[in-house]
Amino acid sequence: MLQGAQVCADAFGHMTEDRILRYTVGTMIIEEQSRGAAVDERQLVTNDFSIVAATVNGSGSQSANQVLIRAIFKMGIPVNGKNLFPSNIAGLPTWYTIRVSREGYTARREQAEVLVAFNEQTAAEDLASLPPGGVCIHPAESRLKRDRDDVVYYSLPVKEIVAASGADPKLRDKLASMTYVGALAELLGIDLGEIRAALSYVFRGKAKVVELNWGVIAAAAEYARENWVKEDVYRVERMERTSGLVMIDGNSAGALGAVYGGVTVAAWYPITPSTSLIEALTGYLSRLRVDEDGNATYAVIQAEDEMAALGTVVGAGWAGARAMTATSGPGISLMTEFAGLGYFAEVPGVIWDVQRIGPSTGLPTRVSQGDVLSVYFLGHGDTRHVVLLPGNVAECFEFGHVAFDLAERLQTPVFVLSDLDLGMNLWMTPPFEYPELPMDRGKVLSAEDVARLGGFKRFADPDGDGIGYRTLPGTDHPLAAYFARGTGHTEDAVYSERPDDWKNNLDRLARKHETARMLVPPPIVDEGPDAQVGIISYGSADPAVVEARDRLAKLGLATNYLRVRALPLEKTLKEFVARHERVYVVELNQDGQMAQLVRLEAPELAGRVRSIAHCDGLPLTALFVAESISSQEL
Amino acid sequence: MLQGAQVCADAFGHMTEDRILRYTVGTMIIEEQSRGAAVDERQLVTNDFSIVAATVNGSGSQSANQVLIRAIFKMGIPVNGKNLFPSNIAGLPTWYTIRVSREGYTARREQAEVLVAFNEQTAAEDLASLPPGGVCIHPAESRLKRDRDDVVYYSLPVKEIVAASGADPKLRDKLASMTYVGALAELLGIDLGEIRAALSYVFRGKAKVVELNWGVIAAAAEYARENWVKEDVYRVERMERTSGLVMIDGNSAGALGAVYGGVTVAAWYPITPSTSLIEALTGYLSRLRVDEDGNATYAVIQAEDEMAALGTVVGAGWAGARAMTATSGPGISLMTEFAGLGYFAEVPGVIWDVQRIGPSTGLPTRVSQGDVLSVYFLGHGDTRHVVLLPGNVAECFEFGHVAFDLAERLQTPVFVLSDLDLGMNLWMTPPFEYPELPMDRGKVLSAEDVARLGGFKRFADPDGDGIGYRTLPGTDHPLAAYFARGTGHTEDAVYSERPDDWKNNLDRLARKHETARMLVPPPIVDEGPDAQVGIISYGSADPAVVEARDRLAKLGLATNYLRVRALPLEKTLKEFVARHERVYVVELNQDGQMAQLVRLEAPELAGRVRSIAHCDGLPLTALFVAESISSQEL
Amino acid sequence: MATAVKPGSGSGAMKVNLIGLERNEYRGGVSTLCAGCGHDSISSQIIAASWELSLEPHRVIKMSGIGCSSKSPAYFLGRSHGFNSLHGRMPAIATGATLANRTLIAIGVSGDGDTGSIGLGQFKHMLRRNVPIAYIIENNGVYGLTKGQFSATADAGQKLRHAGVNELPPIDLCLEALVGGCGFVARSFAGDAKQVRALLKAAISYEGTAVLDIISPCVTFNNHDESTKSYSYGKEHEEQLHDITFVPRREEITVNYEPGSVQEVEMHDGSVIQLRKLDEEHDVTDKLAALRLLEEAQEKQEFITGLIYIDESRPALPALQHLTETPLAQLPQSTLRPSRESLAKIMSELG
Amino acid sequence: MATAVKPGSGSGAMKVNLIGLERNEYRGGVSTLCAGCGHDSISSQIIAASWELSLEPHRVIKMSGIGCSSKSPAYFLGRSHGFNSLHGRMPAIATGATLANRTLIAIGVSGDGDTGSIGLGQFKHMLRRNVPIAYIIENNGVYGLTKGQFSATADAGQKLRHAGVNELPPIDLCLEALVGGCGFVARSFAGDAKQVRALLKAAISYEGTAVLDIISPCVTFNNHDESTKSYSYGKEHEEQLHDITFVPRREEITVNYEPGSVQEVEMHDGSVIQLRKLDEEHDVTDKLAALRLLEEAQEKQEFITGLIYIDESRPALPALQHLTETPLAQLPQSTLRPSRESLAKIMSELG
Ligand SMILES: Cc1ncc(C[n+]2csc(CCOP(=O)(O)OP(=O)(O)O)c2C)c(N)n1
Ligand SMILES: Cc1ncc(C[n+]2csc(CCOP(=O)(O)OP(=O)(O)O)c2C)c(N)n1
Ligand code: SF4
Ligand code: SF4
Ligand SMILES: [Mg+2]
Ligand SMILES: [Mg+2]
Repeated sequence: MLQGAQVCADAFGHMTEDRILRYTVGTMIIEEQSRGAAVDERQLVTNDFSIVAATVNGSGSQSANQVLIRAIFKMGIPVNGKNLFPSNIAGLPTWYTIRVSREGYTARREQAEVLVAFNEQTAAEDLASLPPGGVCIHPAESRLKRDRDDVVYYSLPVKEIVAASGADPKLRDKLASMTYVGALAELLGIDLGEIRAALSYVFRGKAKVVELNWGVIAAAAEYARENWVKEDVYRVERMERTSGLVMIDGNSAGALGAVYGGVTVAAWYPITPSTSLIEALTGYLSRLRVDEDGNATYAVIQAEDEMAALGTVVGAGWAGARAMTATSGPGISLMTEFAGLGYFAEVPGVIWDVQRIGPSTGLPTRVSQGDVLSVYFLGHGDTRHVVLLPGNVAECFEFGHVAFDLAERLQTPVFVLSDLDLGMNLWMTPPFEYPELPMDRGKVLSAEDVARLGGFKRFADPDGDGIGYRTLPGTDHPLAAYFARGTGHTEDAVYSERPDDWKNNLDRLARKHETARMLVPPPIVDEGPDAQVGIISYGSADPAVVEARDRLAKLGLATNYLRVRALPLEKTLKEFVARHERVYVVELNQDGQMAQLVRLEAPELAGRVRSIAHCDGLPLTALFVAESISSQEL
Repeated sequence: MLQGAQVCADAFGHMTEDRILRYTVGTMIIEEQSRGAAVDERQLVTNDFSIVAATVNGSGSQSANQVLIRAIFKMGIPVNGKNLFPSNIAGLPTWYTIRVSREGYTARREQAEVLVAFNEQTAAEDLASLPPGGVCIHPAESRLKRDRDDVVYYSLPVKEIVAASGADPKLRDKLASMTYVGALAELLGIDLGEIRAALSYVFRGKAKVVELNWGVIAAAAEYARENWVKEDVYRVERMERTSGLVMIDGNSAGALGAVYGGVTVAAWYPITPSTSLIEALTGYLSRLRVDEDGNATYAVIQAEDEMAALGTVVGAGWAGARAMTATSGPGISLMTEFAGLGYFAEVPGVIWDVQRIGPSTGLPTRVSQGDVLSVYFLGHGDTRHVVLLPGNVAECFEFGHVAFDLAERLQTPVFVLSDLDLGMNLWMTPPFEYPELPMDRGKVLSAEDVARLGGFKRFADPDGDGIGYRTLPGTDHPLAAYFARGTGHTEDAVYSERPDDWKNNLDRLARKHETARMLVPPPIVDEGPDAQVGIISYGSADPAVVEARDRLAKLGLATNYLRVRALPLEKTLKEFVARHERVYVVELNQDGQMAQLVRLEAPELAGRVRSIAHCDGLPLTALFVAESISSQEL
Repeated sequence: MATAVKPGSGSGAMKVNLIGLERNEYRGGVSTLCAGCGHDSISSQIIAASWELSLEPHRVIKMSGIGCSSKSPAYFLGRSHGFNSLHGRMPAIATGATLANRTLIAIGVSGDGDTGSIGLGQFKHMLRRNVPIAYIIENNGVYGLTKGQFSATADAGQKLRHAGVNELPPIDLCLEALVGGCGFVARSFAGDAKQVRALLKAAISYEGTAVLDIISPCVTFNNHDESTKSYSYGKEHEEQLHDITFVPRREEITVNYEPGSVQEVEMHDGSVIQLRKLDEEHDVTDKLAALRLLEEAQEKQEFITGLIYIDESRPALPALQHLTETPLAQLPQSTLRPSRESLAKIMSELG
Repeated sequence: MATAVKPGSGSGAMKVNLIGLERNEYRGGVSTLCAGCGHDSISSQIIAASWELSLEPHRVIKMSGIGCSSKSPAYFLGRSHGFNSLHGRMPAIATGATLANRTLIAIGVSGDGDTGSIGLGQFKHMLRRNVPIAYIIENNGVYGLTKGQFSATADAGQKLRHAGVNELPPIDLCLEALVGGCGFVARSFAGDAKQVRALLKAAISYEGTAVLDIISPCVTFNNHDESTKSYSYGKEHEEQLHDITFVPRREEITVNYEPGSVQEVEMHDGSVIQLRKLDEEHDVTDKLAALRLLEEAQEKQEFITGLIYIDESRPALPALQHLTETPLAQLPQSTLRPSRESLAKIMSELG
């Protein structure tokens, strides 16, 4: 079953082709044009275009964008927002893109048709990147040169409108963004009622703020209504394709998952783009997990660094808590030693890696799936971890709680690899499903168990699954205690340098890895009868693949698709590779990291595996994926 | 050309078969027997057996073992010592094995024939592991049960002999070990003159100590001469096969290499088994690199941890020093973040990883080649490092200086992966060759260069090899400075979030990785005309492979051999794989890490690659390698 | 001492403590440290103190980093859970464990390298959080396990066989603790069993982080007479601030000193620390005085032992976090997983 | 001030310093920090101080960790080499760089999170080694770049919008420096340009590690009036210990205070720090007094600024390491690679 964002595309049926892919053979450049622009200037484009709001960060445009996206969403039109923001606090360019897609596609597109050119600094470049027939809304006071004549311009007297609102001059900068909300609503046909509702939603409980902003929005709408003549082709129209859905970002979803997974200890160190996961977690916990006496049934600790964060998780996991942390690349690097300890001392814990682009500090606000290899092998010596790969916000929630079950069942750190796109952007999703299974607390012996068994061997393998039984500190039986350590040990957890003890232990850990293979969420496969070509992908690359498959189908290339949802890889994947002549592994990094793991998993078939990897800080587009495959297949 | 230890085997010509490999089909167990013991109790075994001295650590047996090994070496007989010691300071079992091999083999053997049972604690088990016909020398005061009747026992009145020396009671424990030196010399025919010379060598400049010890050795030898009847078959006999060779451990060799490579800054944190590398370095530097005024032309800094150690190296490398550190697994894990910074900010530096067994703290005094994957991919994001893999002590020296040339040429951290066996044990080697090439300081612009060029772009690629030009802090020109950073940047080293800047930079780094492929030491290939089967190995696994190939040849299986000496892998390797139906990658770790990299390097041929990986803390044996291959081939 | 006599059957009476355990039952595995190592004496005192305090072994967790010192938790309290973690990282483990189960009694053993070098950052931040733990530093001025390098507490100018001369000033971990906001700072000497034991009992009974820096000679690498971390130096130079007695809550104070000659500190659980003054006047509740004491001792190279500072006003971490009384690790699913309705509500808010 | 007038050609005379550079030539890139951020004021003062000291830009290295503060080296001294390194790890970079080239003048900029949280261990060990650097902490009590979490210097009980209430006591980085053996400890306020500049000049001229903790308001996340790290609080509460003037070596002392009213500290290079006493008596060479001062200020929540402690007796790291005068990075191969004969000798010893 396909989930989350994908569900939308499915529910909306097949896309109708309204784009022309034109290949310039030789250079392999694909140009994409609106049929509207290319074929007939007057033909309307409904519910299938993108808006980009180019603003300055720290200027309050976030609320404006939230209002817009929510209003469109509430009109029943599938929508996705992507925020391209700088790694600084205020004053630098930010682009917020809203994709409106009646087909339910949520991937990034190369171009947006409607530009809100509210950032003087980047306006010229932003204008240049509009497609022919595109729209440029700019403040009247802008010095932007209208040097393209294939674009429709609308000028908005932002300062005037804001001044007319009578707002405190200090607030005027923040209000300026609301003018484009009103203007766009008018221009594109976004229901002002929904705008108003969305405004109340965004500024929940702040009636005064709502009123003030509403005044500006309404005035801007009125200005547009009275002064602009619609010369462009873009519009929205109410649909019924979002009903029952909700919108949420992956970090909040993951946090909610952790809450319903019964997290008790979270230790973390701030780092973009994972910070909002813990901030959401703290918010939900304080709302949902305070007992009758006002005491917390959880602890969230801001550690002094990521080493301490994971160390706290390991300590808490050892002592029986469901413990987690969230971080991003640099933090993962710092966690390396503790990850190895958790693995070898067999302590449960959950580590979210909301990936940003690296190597090194890289770009804190740009996306990548670049930590796959480093996380899978995190730690010196022979270490391999269990890694979950949510592909949408519903899975962020689901894996948010499942990760704890796996960690406690397998007695090992479980990593969840999300990324900035999935984690920090707003996605449509069916409401999350309440976990139906009880929590799996794994093989924990109580004092009574120990008494009954007359003792236990912590690192033995009585069940043949590589997993021993553990006790928790505090278990009241003279034989309950064992000594946890990162050094070589016997089944009894006693230090040992004997070759056989070492080998037995590592062989058991290898068996445990095999057990993990069976327990982790299996891939999701979508196969048709005719396809010769397979696509493998994962995580936030999914929307681009889903859309690209439709495009390729239109071009006559049927494809099958396997979405990996966890490491270690397993036999479904191997069989999928075996069934296809050529398999494309699509991912958002430089080195084709998942392609490497697929090759390692199926060495006899490694020759069939082709890597489509791209990474420049932006989410993948369907166009790129489709072109990369079709150029090899068609 | 094969180097180092291998040279010995070559120089000594082909081995004459005097072992019987007997396969118990079904269980695949190989038994190995001395022909002497199996065929004729009286037939002497000359220069082809092993001695194991089982003692208690901290008891001073190290000097005794040094004396023995050196005396045999000076008799012209190839020899290798391996110390199996516990991770504690005193009081636990230690086994020192001396392999005497007229063929020049230096790999570990499963069994030693001559046991010095000087550790009461382990004596019974040690005795049990002797082959039939083996020898057991034990103190007269030992309570060891002589419960095997296929072993020759000799009893030595250790306490008496030591007491008779008249030594200070405090020193008696230390002297006890010398009794087995004397006794063994007498029993096996080790020249007492060479023993005495070796003693003076080991206790250089301490005439009194030499005398005291010599008294004990001589007394023990006399005791043996007068009281023992030789009933065993093992003996040594002078040869001419070590002349011109020297003995050294890999850590000292690496340190010497660094000294002759012009190291100026070394920062480190103590960790077994890398500590002795830095201690040797400090020793050599203080001897060779102090200027006329008594000032140091180097700095060695004991850092507070491994992060600081590598950070200091990165800082020093940035400022133009040849900087290095040495560590082992846990330290490597802690260096992850700085490794990524060095890679991405393109700062030269050399990192020795003297590998011990992991995951986690693992066993500090046991060997492994388990850090191959983690070091190659060290760092989050898309990071791949240059890694050198010395296979013998001569290469430890050579790579010790070459690593700096590569690091400065490639402007990147270069890792050297040695291990405990190579690093801490004594190996025969031809004397090291003085570096003939001048140091390669890489692309560094002087103030004059900058003036002539009218500026420069730090991260441009004018030469197409992916390597830009750098300046050093302190360069006296207004345009000389640039701003180093771990964040995304333009060619001018200015912070940039632009997708094209990111992509260009990463693509250039990929080109640089290709350049590295051409520059690193190529594999060493030994190929014959008939072999269908290839073997790939590296590092300290080499001696076992060399010996195993001879064994396999005797059994009728010709093999070709490629010894990898660096990552990234390159085309020689790919071609080697292509030329063979089956390729066995032999290594000392759990997960077959090099086999994985070989598969990734040649995905079309990945099906041919078979992994022979074993890891229990002990060095590989030829028997294991030969058996693993022959069981699949014969 | 809180002991009772267990009716022996034949071979004589065995002493048991208030919870009926013999001293033996607080033993651990056989030590693999060098004969005479200071760390082993401290282990003995931990055994003694735990027995005398009648600690329930299953409630104790013993934690450590890496080093000879950090091995020692394997050698005491064999019936307690233990974690020999990573070099310098025990504070994080302790933080997590005591949050997961606030009823546990945490005993940490670290070395001077473990705490003062690689672990200094975690040490300071543990103090800041007031993690509930008796944090024992077995301070020998060297790295024992890696064979004799200088640690951060080695004296400036000191010589060691392999390591040469130490050019750097020592870090005073008590001073660091004090400045770091620690409410229990003490120093002792492994050769002074009685004082070590009394301080251990007080430290274990303290609610937040109690730092106990014990000079613990390394007989193999740093026990020559000139070393301030040697037995001989310690024996000759130790200056006790006071004669210390720890009286557990459940006991009556039996030794009564003449008025004015003793400072009594009552702890949160009703236990009392009695400090009988020796030469110097030192008020253990005066932070500035403690600072001065340590700073001056450092300058004059004096070896002062005893309780240096105590303050019980700061709540320990579980209280700071407003944790519920039941250990988090023991909360049932019904508490941990909010209701189905709550999720529905959140979902509807998002729709 | 060490300035001269450059013969202008037309548009008027431009001031140049002793090495003939205009102030402009000490500028860096355009700041991307928030308008009004305290860090930008400090950058301006670094520019001014460097110009006034006539620093040769090519000899300066500017280093930082990660944070808003750590970005700022890009905004001053554009003609100097810089390294924006890793979060909390600038000390290691500085250690390596100053060993590689002992003639470089190192200026480090860090944040309170960078130094006090993740970097505390490296910070303390840098002090211990006395790495030659002017180490500036731009202290705003929050994590600016990650948007407003508490740092380790945030006041206990402080409230922030997202982060809630801080329950932990602040780390006083001056106190940490002092206890850590630092020989130059000063505190200032970004709003007090004159004092910042004078202290910067002294810090840059100091031979070892000079710690300058500057309260530098974060206008976006921590500038409300109740915050002790805000402009308003700083302006109202700043208590200067003295009026400080830095007189570079090459200049004559011009301002002469009446005897007794001023403490003069001569630095190793002949520069002089003049401290004109204000209300309180504070002897900047008295470590115990400095300790007391800081400890009391912390207790009373006083905001004391100025030079707190200075001691020039400890040699800086390159001297401790007995380094040769020529920068290691500039030694020729003939020095770096010992002779062929020396290797032959070693080899023969091993044979
Ligand atoms: C990350 C890491 N670095 C280095 C080591 C090696 N190591 C083990 S113990 C030790 C020093 C221990 O010194 P100390 O804490 O003083 O303990 P002691 O042995 O003196 O009791 C070191 C450096 C390690 N285990 N892990
Ligand atoms: C290893 C690592 N962890 C976390 C981060 C994220 N991070 C960037 S800046 C920062 C805090 C900066 O705070 P501070 O040093 O006080 O500087 P300010 O921004 O307040 O000037 C953090 C946590 C990082 N870059 N690297
Ligand atoms: S080396 Fe030193 S610290 Fe380690 S066990 Fe021996 S005496 Fe103790
Ligand atoms: S967020 Fe704060 S610290 Fe960062 S630039 Fe803005 S004002 Fe300065
Ligand atoms: Mg120590
Ligand atoms: Mg800050």
